[in-house]
Amino acid sequence: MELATEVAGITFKNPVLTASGTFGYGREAAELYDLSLLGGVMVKGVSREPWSGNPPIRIARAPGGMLNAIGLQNPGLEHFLTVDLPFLRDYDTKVIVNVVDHDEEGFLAVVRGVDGQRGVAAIELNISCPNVADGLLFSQDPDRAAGLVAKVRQATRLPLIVKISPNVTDPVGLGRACAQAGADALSAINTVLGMAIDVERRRPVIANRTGGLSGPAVKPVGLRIVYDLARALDIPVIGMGGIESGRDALEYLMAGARAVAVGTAVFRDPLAPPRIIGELERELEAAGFASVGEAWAAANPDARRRTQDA
Amino acid sequence: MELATEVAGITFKNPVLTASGTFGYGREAAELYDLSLLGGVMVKGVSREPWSGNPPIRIARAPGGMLNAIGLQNPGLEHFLTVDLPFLRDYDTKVIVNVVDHDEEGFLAVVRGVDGQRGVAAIELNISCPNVADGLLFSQDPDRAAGLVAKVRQATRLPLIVKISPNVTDPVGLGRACAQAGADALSAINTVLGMAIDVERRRPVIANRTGGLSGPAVKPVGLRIVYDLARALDIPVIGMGGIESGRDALEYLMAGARAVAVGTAVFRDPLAPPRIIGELERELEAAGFASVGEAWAAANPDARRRTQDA
Amino acid sequence: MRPQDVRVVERLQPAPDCVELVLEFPQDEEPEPGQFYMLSAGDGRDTYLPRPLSFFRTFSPRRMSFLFRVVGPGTAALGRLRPRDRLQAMGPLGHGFPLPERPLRAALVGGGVGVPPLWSLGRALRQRGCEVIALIGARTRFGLLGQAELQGLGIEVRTATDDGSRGHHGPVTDLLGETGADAVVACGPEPMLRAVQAFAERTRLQDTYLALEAAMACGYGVCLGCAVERKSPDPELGAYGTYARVCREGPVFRWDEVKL
Amino acid sequence: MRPQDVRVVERLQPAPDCVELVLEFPQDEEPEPGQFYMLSAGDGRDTYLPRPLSFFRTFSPRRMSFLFRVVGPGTAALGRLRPRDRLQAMGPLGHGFPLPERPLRAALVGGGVGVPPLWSLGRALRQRGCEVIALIGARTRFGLLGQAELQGLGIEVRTATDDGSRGHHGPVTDLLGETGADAVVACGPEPMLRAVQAFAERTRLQDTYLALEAAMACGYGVCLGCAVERKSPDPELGAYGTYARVCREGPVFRWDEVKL
Ligand SMILES: Cc1cc2nc3c(=O)[nH]c(=O)nc-3n(C[C@H](O)[C@H](O)[C@H](O)COP(=O)(O)OP(=O)(O)OC[C@H]3O[C@@H](n4cnc5c(N)ncnc54)[C@H](O)[C@@H]3O)c2cc1C
Ligand SMILES: Cc1cc2nc3c(=O)[nH]c(=O)nc-3n(C[C@H](O)[C@H](O)[C@H](O)COP(=O)(O)OP(=O)(O)OC[C@H]3O[C@@H](n4cnc5c(N)ncnc54)[C@H](O)[C@@H]3O)c2cc1C
Ligand SMILES: Cc1cc2nc3c(=O)[nH]c(=O)nc-3n(C[C@H](O)[C@H](O)[C@H](O)COP(=O)(O)O)c2cc1C
Ligand SMILES: Cc1cc2nc3c(=O)[nH]c(=O)nc-3n(C[C@H](O)[C@H](O)[C@H](O)COP(=O)(O)O)c2cc1C
Ligand code: FES
Ligand code: FES
Repeated sequence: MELATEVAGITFKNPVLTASGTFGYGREAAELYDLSLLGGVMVKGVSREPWSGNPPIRIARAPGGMLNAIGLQNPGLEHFLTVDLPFLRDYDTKVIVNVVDHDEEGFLAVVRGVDGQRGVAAIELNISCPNVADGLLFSQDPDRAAGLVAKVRQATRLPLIVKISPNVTDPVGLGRACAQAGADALSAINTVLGMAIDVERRRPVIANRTGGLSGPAVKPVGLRIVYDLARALDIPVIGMGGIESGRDALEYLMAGARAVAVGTAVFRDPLAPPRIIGELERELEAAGFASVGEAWAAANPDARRRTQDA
Repeated sequence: MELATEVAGITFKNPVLTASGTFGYGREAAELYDLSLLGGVMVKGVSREPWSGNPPIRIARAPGGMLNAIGLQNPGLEHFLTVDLPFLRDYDTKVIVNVVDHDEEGFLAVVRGVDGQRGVAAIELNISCPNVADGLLFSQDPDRAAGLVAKVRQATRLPLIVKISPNVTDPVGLGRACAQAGADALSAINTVLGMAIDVERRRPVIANRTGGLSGPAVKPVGLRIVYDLARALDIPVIGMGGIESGRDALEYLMAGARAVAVGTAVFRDPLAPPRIIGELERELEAAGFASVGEAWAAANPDARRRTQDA
Repeated sequence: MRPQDVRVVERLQPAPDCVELVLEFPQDEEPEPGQFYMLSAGDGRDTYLPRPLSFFRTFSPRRMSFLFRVVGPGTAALGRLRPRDRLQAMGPLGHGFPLPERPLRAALVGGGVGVPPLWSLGRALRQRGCEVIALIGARTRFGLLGQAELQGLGIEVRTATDDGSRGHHGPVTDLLGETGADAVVACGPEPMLRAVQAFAERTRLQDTYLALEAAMACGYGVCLGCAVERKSPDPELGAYGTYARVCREGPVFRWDEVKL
Repeated sequence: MRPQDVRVVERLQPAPDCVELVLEFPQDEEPEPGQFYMLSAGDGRDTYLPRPLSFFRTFSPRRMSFLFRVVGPGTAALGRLRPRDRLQAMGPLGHGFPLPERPLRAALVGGGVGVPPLWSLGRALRQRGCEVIALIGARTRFGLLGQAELQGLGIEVRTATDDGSRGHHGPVTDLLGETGADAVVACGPEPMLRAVQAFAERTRLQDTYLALEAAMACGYGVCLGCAVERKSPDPELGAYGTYARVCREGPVFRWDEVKL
């Protein structure tokens, strides 16, 4: 079974990545298994300066998933470059740096800092975090998003992935604007804005009030957006949202994702990413596919037609 | 326990309604229990002419819920007025007519037809159905929504409820535009756009490709939107999305809903609406509330402050 | 039709991927042949909706069984149930088979797990003095279900398999011609039902009935999820008449009522 | 720390709303007092995430118990488990209590279901020749947990209840002053921990440790959900140092490390 897949010029040994923010910088999972098994690692969002994140409570249960409002607590660019990246460099896997900040200047500073560093395979621009005050700023307006992407495009030669928010009227329009501004790939989806109410304390469970919904509950939303993006746009999509089995991963590939990422599932099963790689191999075979490329967009004829792969 | 609640000048004996499209016109549920138990009934969408709905498959399972793309199959205005409304009139409950059509003319024709009919308590404008080609037309642009609402406002004296889509960047902006154009209340949420992939058939499960996600999976999304609407706007909100217990109903009331509607839960438990009324009474008491009014927005201090009820 | 809390009393496994659950109902049940129940099992990841299943055998007024193939999360959850487990059942639902006024010669055609509704129908027909012959088809001989149970009612059973491992080598509908039946009743996968429909069209055998399946959310008529296209819609209803509800107007339709 | 498949061997109900589950692990486990496990039970409506629970008693290298109060869907699902049921357990996780070099006099303060980590700690302290006294508090006498189990270790137990129905009438922390302890270890609801913190501040009893709780998603450090504010953050870390992870840097903190 050929598991390798290419996204934005990067060849992943298999299409299973870990999603940003549910894997830290890999240190904890490395206590459990060899990170070199993974197709890739999307690290927790990195900002120019260290960020404290939101006050607790940051987590709430939800039907078929969870809500979080971590608020992008992270040690900042310098710590990432001196401590976290060197740790990940030792593994034979593709490291994608999730970049976040409050404004263009911040984004650009992180991108410039990461550019040219050994062991960085690509940048993922997180313009879709619902849990910081200005997190959705760039997502809500395709022009602003495109403006940021264009500037970042000039600041680096690294492959550029833009993470798409599901909390917008027109994710395809947003993706198109990013593609035209120079994005090499898209990732979708970030979390879905939600809330939980604590009846006893008479307030939202989460201190930040709203949080981002993730886990199986959002899988249909992720599949829909990946399908629509793959159908309408020429750049590849990394799919995520509720993947917890090889079957889920296959559904995303068939919807039009070139690779997938596993997020919330690692909380329930820390071994989910390597398990899913094995399951995916069996699911591909059972479904009659000889490679990840064959499964790609198999349920999305418009996408296949457009790329003339079909 | 005082269960009565007022929305847009209508007094509901209790805050539990049935949601549109999961209850038909009441005939089937009436075989199981007395519809007079219900606070209200929101009927299946009614269009000017009869509609066929979408071809099958219309339904797919989803984690913590389901997807549907019924496509608003309905017998049309005349049948509703001559067959369905007379049936519902015999019950002591408030009948809210969910109105849908392709364009302003259609909407207005249904509204005019319903206006002045005995036994109609209010109109709910369904501008948020994701399962018909132009279903989200009016939701995607607050100005268009406001234009429609203003015209409908002139065509009827019935209380006017507008149903809000979760598939937009800014549900509050949409709600505000509708309020300013004359809506008396809002209902939220309609279903969340999603998709399921059928691995064996190599295509989306649903013939219409995408469908609307409903059930517990969307409860956090519904709570978030109801909270935000109640916080920002002066008109009342009827909350829905994933309610299947008295506890869920109470969470919606505390988030800022004046009443709630039960949808998908009736597929799993046809007796859910009357059961939830009983459960809600006990939950209110356990949480220390003496009435639905006291529970209203108890977790949403901004909403209470604004209305000076607090 | 009512929702009720039922108990598993026995679990059989007639084929590797098939389960027969015997359930005990709190009250006497009198479903008609062809009716079905919505069964809920757990609120696991993909089992929020209940699943429609035809009842198979009735053992006493409060005991009946359901026979199903495990094909996905719903049937898997039901298949994991063990004696003494409880679950919700809503029913009986839908319209069953019309029973004949006078004795006749009936052929029952069952494909795969299409056999459950035929057992109770076969019994009712036998009680009315009908001659009944059952044609059972499957991919391989391991998939042939309900043979012994039908024979126990005094019904002659003929079999067909796609791979020829038992009985006729080919579709079970090939056997229809030889039965000389005055009435045909079929339940099974769509291609089989289409073949039966074509047979009725060719032979003009009006008394041909099909028990359909469809993806269902509610099972009792409120969701409009279970649409099947009508062959000759009521013009009074306009476009609304395009589709019938399998759960309410069906699941049993006369061959010329629906487009498959 | 590793995920594993464990089996329920016994289920006890020490109080109406409390359950003690004895679990059998596939391999020898050697958790330190104060460490915890993430337990998953089912994928029902609100139990997608596993729940953190301190281990309570250890019976053999592969058998230990968990004692918890049923407060929501996660603990309810765990409470429904019966002998022979299986579940996932991930652990042992976090940093436990530091054990003293030399024998000393320790007071263990447990509020409500805060008692589990104190049992194994009490045993370890006794094995090291410490004098141990346990102060157990609850709302009413029915909520007093673990008394017999602690006494079984040769530990003197004093009790306090909010309603005065047993022992001291008032918060259990009122009893701290009389113990003359060199070290205090506390686990329980936040107001109780705050009172212990205040006691340590007042008496300058540096060897005061608190076992914290927090809403957790992962339990092993990757989600950053379990934030607790640090009292004196490492200036090197900048704003990133504002919060510590209860699951990784904790759940046990010295009294002066965290803001409650
Ligand atoms: C009136 C009636 C009577 C019936 N009687 C019987 C009976 O007696 N015995 C019996 O064995 N069966 C019977 N069935 C069929 C039975 O209801 C289905 O097999 C069952 O509902 C399947 O549920 P599942 O969760 O196990 O499988 P699902 O996976 O839900 O369904 C199986 C197929 O549906 C598709 N599918 C649906 N939703 C999704 C999704 N979200 N993602 C991916 N694929 C999806 C796929 O093609 C899949 O292979 C009956 C059906 C009806 C309508
Ligand atoms: C390290 C550690 C060790 C622990 N050890 C023990 C132990 O030994 N014994 C023990 O009994 N407990 C222990 N706990 C606490 C235990 O983990 C919680 O009681 C448990 O997680 C609650 O889960 P639940 O689903 O039953 O209740 P939940 O309902 O999830 O949580 C209870 C409370 O959380 C709030 N809440 C969270 N999410 C929501 C939501 N979405 N909607 C509404 N309200 C919400 C509410 O205030 C609710 O009353 C420990 C916790 C930690 C961190
Ligand atoms: C606790 C948590 C933290 C997250 N942090 C980030 C982040 O730092 N950057 C980012 O782009 N996405 C972040 N996400 C979003 C995930 O990467 C992913 O897009 C989303 O959770 C959907 O996938 P899932 O359902 O598999 O978790 C976070 C998600 C969770 C649950
Ligand atoms: C099968 C189905 C049909 C629906 N039809 C309509 C409709 O005709 N008009 C409408 O406004 N909403 C319709 N809805 C949306 C529901 O009224 C409700 O807003 C939504 O399902 C969320 O609530 P729930 O999670 O309780 O189902 C439909 C929902 C379902 C599941
Ligand atoms: S299944 Fe709901 S109408 Fe038939
Ligand atoms: S619970 Fe995830 S980091 Fe602590």
